Amino acid sequence: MGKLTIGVFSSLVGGTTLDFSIRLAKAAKDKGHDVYVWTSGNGTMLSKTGQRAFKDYSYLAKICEELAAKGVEFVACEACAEARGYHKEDTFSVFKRHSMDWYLAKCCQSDKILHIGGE
Amino acid sequence: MGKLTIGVFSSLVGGTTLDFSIRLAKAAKDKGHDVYVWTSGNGTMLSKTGQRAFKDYSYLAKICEELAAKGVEFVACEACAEARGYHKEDTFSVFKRHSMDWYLAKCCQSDKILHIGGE
Amino acid sequence: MARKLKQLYLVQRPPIKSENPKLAYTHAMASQTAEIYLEDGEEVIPTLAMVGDGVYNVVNNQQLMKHYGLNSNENHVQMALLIDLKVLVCKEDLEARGISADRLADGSALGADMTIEVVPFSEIQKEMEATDQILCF
Amino acid sequence: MARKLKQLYLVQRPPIKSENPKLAYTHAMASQTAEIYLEDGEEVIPTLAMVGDGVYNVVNNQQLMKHYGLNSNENHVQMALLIDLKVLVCKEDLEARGISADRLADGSALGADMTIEVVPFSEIQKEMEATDQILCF
Amino acid sequence: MKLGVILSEAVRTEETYDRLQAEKLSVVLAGNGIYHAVSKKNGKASEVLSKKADFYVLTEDLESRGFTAGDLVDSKIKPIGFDGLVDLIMDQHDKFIWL
Amino acid sequence: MKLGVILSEAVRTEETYDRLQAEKLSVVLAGNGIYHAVSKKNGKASEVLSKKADFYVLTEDLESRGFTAGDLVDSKIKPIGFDGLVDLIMDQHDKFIWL
Repeated sequence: MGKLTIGVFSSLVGGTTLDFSIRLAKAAKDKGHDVYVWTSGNGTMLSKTGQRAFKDYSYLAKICEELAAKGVEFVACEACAEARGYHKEDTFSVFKRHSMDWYLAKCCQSDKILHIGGE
Repeated sequence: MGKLTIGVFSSLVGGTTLDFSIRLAKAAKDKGHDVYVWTSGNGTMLSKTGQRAFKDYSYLAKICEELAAKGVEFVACEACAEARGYHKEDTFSVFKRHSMDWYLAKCCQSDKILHIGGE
Repeated sequence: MARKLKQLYLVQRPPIKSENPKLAYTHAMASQTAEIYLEDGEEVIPTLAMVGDGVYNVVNNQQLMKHYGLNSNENHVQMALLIDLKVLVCKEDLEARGISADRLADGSALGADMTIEVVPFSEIQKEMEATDQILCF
Repeated sequence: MARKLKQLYLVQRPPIKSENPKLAYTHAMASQTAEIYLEDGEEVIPTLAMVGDGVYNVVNNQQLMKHYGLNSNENHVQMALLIDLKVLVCKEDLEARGISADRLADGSALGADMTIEVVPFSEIQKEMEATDQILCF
Repeated sequence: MKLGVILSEAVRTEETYDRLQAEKLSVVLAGNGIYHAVSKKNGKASEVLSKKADFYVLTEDLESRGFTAGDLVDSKIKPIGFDGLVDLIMDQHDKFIWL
Repeated sequence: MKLGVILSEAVRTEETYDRLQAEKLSVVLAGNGIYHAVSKKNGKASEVLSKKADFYVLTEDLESRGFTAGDLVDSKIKPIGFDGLVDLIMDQHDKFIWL
């Protein structure tokens, strides 16, 4: 079994790139891999607490909690979050916040990465 | 002098579509037009309070306050904001929140509109 | 300045990448409730038109609920038909993508009388000219 | 598993539309401080490569501060040069856009010793093969 | 109709522009749309410019990306500011669209 | 190198894909990238499919957009789920990139 780091830099609300990332994380974890998820840029939306569960918008809080309970680590880019007005108290409980060097270090310690940029 | 409604549906943070919209609103107001700004979709980011003024990110709070003082109306789509976890208490003071019918009504009562979708 | 305002919602991009195509439907449908902000005699009359990759929004059998727990734009166009909005789809753009007319969203199961109208682009051009305002998504 | 990790940051899109090209620079620069999370013997060695419309990120004289009060990606690439990161730009893509070498960002005013290297795509292909990880922006 | 169009993308993701028809057509290159005004990809100007239309480029967005009026590939493209854009929208066209 | 590529856009906004070279190349069509697997624009399959590579399409994203395996324009495209994608990433390629 290996270590996988997923960096999610994109996703507009309304797109499913964040959904893709979390489903990939789940599938990897279910196969026994260690999984780390870094969100940066618009991806930090995932770390925002208090999102309403409309059927028109991705609502990933529950699956993130389940994955965190199984050991998946979630970290949001602190600067990207602050720039969006998401402060410490706005941060969804499964997320830690670090600076970008955390992502690079996790990449270094992983067997494989998938960096999702785009947009 | 006329009435202009600007609907801003896009902008990634990091893009300047919101900046474009606000500068257009300012130029129109300075010429004596009445101006209404509707934000929906990712554009509702503009209504989020507490954004840090980094030099790497658009920070439009000040210019919006100046325009509001001159009579420009700012309204954010309530559902789009809630879906992003931006609640009433997260809403920047110059913004009201309404449902989408407000935008259509303002369009009806305006001489010209610029609807900024894209993405 | 009481008026009946005609708006054309031109949907040019595929679903899901951005929420904007969906917002075309939800905003057009808001015409039903705009009266609370309107003066007597004012009315907003929206038409939806799908062009280019925008035609993908109205393909039927979108399983977005099954796989992602989300309403699809097929659901939204069905609702638009249910409240009697005019929905046009560009014939040339459907054909170019090999999408036959029987693959289009249908609101009849929900009780809609309206159906999607497949029209040549020239009809959409005419709508662009006749409408008061164009909103591109 | 202590290792010196080589990362290639491949910037394919123009500046400003999205913040992602900028995040390529800021993340690559974070290699300087990653040691607080690294074990002994581990190191991250980033290379930046601009291809396609990504070459627009390193055009000089970007007046984003003047017009929008924002740091430009020219500023970021200057900082990357200042901390001695390798920055490659695809020769064919510059030429295709008519951008001459004297129009490229220059870190020397900030005291950078490094300069942007204009290289054929074949060199960037070699970097893609030699690097451990590729991050596309 | 008198139609104004704003193009804001370096790589267009719609097909509408190519078939737009209007008696009077104005095209404003803003945001990353300005690259159509300065780039000669392999010696050829952008196809965007082949349309029969009046062309404008937003000076703020041109300069923000490191270019100036001297870089415009065709003298028919006129630099304007937000001030000029307001007049195009409010006074000189029936409808203005952002593609 | 053994390289895996994920394409997620209906209209591509990068030029990298066309010139990618690898001894082993796999291409996964996900998100709006699935349209390259089902569309025959004017009778022609997407140029994306002309690359010498193994092609996959993410079943969840195909079906979410109203298409099924029966709509694939070329039998060389294999439907996979997230489970299969994990194996492609972790076991079968050196590097995996999202263009």
